[in-house]
Amino acid sequence: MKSSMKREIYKQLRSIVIISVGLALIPPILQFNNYFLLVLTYILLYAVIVSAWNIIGGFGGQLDLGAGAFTGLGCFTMGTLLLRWNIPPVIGVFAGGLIAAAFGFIIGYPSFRFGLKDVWYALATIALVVVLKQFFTVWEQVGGPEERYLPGTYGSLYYLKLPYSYYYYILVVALAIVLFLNVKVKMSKLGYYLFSVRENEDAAEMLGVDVRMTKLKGLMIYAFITGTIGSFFALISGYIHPTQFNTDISLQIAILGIVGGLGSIYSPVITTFILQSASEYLRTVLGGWIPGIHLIFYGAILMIIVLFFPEGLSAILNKVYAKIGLFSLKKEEKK
Amino acid sequence: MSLELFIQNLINGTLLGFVYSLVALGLALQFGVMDIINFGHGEFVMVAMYLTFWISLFLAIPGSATVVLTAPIFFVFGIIIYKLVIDKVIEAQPLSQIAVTIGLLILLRNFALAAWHAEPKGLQYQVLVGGFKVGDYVISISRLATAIVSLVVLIVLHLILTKTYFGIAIRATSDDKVAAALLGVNVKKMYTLVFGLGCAIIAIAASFIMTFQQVEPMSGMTWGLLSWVIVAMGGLGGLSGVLAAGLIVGIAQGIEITFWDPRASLAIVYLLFILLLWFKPKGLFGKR
Amino acid sequence: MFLEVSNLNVYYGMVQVLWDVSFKVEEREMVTIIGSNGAGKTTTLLTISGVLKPKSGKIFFKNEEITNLPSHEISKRGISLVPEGRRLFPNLTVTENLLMGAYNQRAREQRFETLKEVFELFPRLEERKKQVARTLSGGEAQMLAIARSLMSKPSLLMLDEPSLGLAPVLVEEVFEAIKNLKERGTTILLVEQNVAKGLEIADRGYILENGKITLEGRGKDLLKSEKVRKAYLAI
Amino acid sequence: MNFKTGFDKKFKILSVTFLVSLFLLVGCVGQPPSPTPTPSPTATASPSPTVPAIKEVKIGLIEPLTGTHAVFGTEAKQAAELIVEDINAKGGIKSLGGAKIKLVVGDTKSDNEGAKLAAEQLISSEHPVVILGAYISRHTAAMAEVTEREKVILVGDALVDFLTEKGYKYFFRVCPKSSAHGKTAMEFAYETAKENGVELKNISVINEDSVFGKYTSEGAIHQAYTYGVTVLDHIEYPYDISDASPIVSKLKSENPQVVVSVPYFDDGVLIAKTMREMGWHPLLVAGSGACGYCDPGSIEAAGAAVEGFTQTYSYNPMLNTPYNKWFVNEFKKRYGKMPTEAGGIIAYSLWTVKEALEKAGEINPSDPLNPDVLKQAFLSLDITSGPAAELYPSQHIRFDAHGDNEFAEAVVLQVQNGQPVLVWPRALRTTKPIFPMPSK
Repeated sequence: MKSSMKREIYKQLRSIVIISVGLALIPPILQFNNYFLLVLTYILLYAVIVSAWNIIGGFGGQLDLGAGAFTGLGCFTMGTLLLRWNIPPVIGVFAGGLIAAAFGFIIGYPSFRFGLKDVWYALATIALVVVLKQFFTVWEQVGGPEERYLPGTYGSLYYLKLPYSYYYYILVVALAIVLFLNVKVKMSKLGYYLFSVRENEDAAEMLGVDVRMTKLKGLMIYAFITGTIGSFFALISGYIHPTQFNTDISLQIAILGIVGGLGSIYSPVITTFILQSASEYLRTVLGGWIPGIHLIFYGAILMIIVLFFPEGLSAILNKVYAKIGLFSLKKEEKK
Repeated sequence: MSLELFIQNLINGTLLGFVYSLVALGLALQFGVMDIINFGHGEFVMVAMYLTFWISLFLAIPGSATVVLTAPIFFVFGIIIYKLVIDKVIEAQPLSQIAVTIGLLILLRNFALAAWHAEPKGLQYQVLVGGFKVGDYVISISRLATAIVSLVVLIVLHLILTKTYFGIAIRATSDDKVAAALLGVNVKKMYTLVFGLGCAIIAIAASFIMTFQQVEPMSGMTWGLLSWVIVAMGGLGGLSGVLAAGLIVGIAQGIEITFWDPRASLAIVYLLFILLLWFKPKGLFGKR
Repeated sequence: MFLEVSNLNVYYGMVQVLWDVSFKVEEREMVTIIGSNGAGKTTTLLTISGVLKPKSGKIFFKNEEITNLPSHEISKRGISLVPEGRRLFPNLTVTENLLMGAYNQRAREQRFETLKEVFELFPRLEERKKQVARTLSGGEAQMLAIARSLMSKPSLLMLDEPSLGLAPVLVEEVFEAIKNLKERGTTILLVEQNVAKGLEIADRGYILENGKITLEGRGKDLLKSEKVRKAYLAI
Repeated sequence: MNFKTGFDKKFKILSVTFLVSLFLLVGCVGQPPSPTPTPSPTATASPSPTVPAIKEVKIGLIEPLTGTHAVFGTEAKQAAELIVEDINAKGGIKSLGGAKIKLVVGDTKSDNEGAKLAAEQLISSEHPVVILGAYISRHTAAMAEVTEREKVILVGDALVDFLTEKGYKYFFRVCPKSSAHGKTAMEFAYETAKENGVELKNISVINEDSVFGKYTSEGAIHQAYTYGVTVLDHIEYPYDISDASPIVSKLKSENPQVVVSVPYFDDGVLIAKTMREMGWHPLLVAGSGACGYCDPGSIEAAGAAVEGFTQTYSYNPMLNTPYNKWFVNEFKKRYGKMPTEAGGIIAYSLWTVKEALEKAGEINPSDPLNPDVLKQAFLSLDITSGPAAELYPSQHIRFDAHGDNEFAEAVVLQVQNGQPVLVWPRALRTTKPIFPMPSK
């Protein structure tokens, strides 16, 4: 039993290494073109957050729309530490993660204590994003309407003001870590508990699962990662601003997670790559023609995927694979 | 802070509350009966506002009078949306419903942008101009009209739901759709009609919003989440809950702006909403 | 033929629940299907009333095939099911629940007369007609469920375990009511775990075991049969 | 065995995904960027020893075409297309042998990420020598980081003051700063009151809660202090506010003589209509910052409710010069409305860019599109005639060391009889401002 688990982890680890190496090879292939790097960096940023969302949303089935709140908190914690006390972002990003996790606890504890779920949990979390945004707009000592530009000269490691490729490779490592965390969680007791909560909360409760604690743990892991990685939004933009409490990010993350297929480890990430690059592609091709037309297509694509492939994009990918790789699969079976 | 201002803003908040409840009413009906989580509600309001604008412009009739046309048109619009989209996710899990309606939200918002451009569009007052004075206080006529319409719609809807066979069937379907189907209720047809009816109410609300607001492709953002908050606060099933919740939200905003910063007026409402969800998870007047 | 079910195979996902189930009900007859928990009794009734769709097999009602019709169409043709657990509309009043029973076009025109009849049959319900259904007691709720089905003027009334979870006194009362209905000429298909009671009042009976019909016969004969006595009556 | 199947499967899915993503990404630019410069006639920013014949100069326009701020970006794009067409019709850039301008457009999606993405995309695929945009200050700042690195001239149309104080090397701004708007609004209100024999003692300031609103209202408040006018209240509100009646009630209870208001856009109409509903308005609502009260759309929507309201503009559509008249007419003809702030700024900024390109051709004919040459050209500009000057309120454009226009000026329009008319500065006006506003 133990050894099979080890083998499974080893197997997954190899997949993750392959993914990371594959991702690491992309920039040289694209000759470090700044535009591609920036697009890829943003995609990776989303991929990491979606992958973190997967723990609470995919495994635990909680409709969390709070990603915008956690990214915002990450940005503001990191930025404020840097601006006020000149604490380098290397520390700041993790502080951001901690603050986000603490905030997740403050919100999650009563929410789960009072049995908030389904659409109500979703609404509460997205309302929080708006609350924080307005709160930081009013709180002029830290936020306010004025964007606060992060100090440091270009290329400074201390201020983490670096070419995109650095961010990109940091995020590749982050993605590998978060994917591995997904694997670990999925195979741990927490993972089983989360799955049982998703399937049937009452039944899980009866089987002795501490539903509240399980959800809370899932939420805090997710909040920590989102807060930490969310700081990169500020680092790349070069400023902190209340608009970084962005409900669009919340919706985007949830949609990518849902469309990717709940509970699977890799498909949300793959979906993020496909959909985000498709969206960027549509923007460049159609954006200058009629404003908004590319987003009409994007919205339609989302709807079509959900309507016709309810199990998510992973189902399509598997089908595509099955068609292409049918032969080789069969051969292996014969052996 | 003077007492007069406080009372005046109480009045303003109350009148605004009626508008809010009217906007949320369609959503409350749809969600209450069908359990469909429609995140595109605000965008429906936005499209209905555009419809009001264009009809009012082309026929040269006051915005509020376009109801006669917009409500039926939106009823049909609702049915089409139901058949094309909602019907396919009505049995699906909430996550899928949210994903598909967010897709719809993106689509509608940008369709409005592509088709009608980004400039805000508004209607001049033709009727219902100005306000009248009661002592030191001013009551806006157009808001008062909205409040009255809101009440009338609420009462009519209540009567439909309790006094007509169709209404009883709606409530029965909302209670137990399998049992209703076994008794001969065509549940899909019922859903179609309810969705259409909800959209018709949205159209009524939109035509009155147009008396004081302008419409632009992003207008839905203001109304979508707010409507959901009101529905959640009001609790399900009860329509009076929607009215009460709308009033609470409107008055809370009015008071907040009187005493503090308008920039945080929504934050206060949403905080109130979160606290309420914690301590009264079934909403203020929840039956279930 | 009034109701004829032939070779019904029903699945829940990948699991087969009914295996080649066939039986029939004649007009003005009362038929009971008995079987233990999980034998597939409820599934049978739900399939007839169109809530579940069979993988194969056919259902005929009054010589018309109704196999894949939606529930409301089947209800329109006069088949009424009192579902397991009653499934009343908890937020509707007793009267509204009853009126919902007469929803189909056929019954709707006469709904007020039927309502009067039903109140005569169940005077307890008339006393509580303004009450919301979720406040009723178990027995009253079962009465209401049956009464609601009667409102649809059914040609065929299907009852799914009407005695489940009721106190013995109430069970008597419910069966009394069923008998009463039968005497008035209603065709009844009853599904029961209470084997003795069920077979006693039935004209004919079927025994359903693990999704298969294993025995059929006249109610009284079945009651006497060795198998039934051993397996269900524990004698 | 099992292990291998799972592994293979995942690997295949992944490789398919990567291929798809790569394909899409590569498609974004059309072709992967190659290190060897293609011998195309289009201009590139890289200096080359031989003088290539420049046939086309690419100018980028990055504006919010979708999302919250789309209304401004859309008009900017319309104006830019019109002006570029006209420049090309008039023979292009003469000092560069009549090279034509090619406009390439990017969309910021009105969000923080989009602006930077659009800048990177436009620069890596189109190599424009000058970029105009992005209306919102933080988006402009995000873009400036890219343009500074790539040495592309950025001509901003965001008004917030500090953009030119950040030490950008290749940043220019033709339009006035936001504080100038606030200052102008206050000056106008004070002077007009004085003209009409009213001594202005107190005002209230309301603004939407963006950084633009903040700087503009601070400009007004600062000017009020220098006049010794009391500021009774300063209210900030979110631009997408659903109802203005509590705010108007608050103003009413304070009863200031003048309200200086910085609306975002549609909130202007909301406030005007609400004032009418509440049956109260001050002697003057001095709108500041470009849009909200005097735009054709607002007048259309608010009707009598905005009668007498004023508004500062970075662009003067009433300016009585031949080119401006042509521009306004042509714009009306093509797009069915009067050009406002967003379009006007882009119009004169584009003409300024054109003048700078002409200058660059004169300064260094062998390498006119070198960013440093262009920068020098911008700094040496002193435009007092020609289309650029004819479009600009002060009719004079000269850049200071920060990249701001030394002769930046905002004008004030007032709605009179349902038409916007110019009422400030005094030297330009043809109509007297109506003070106090007519009661409704």
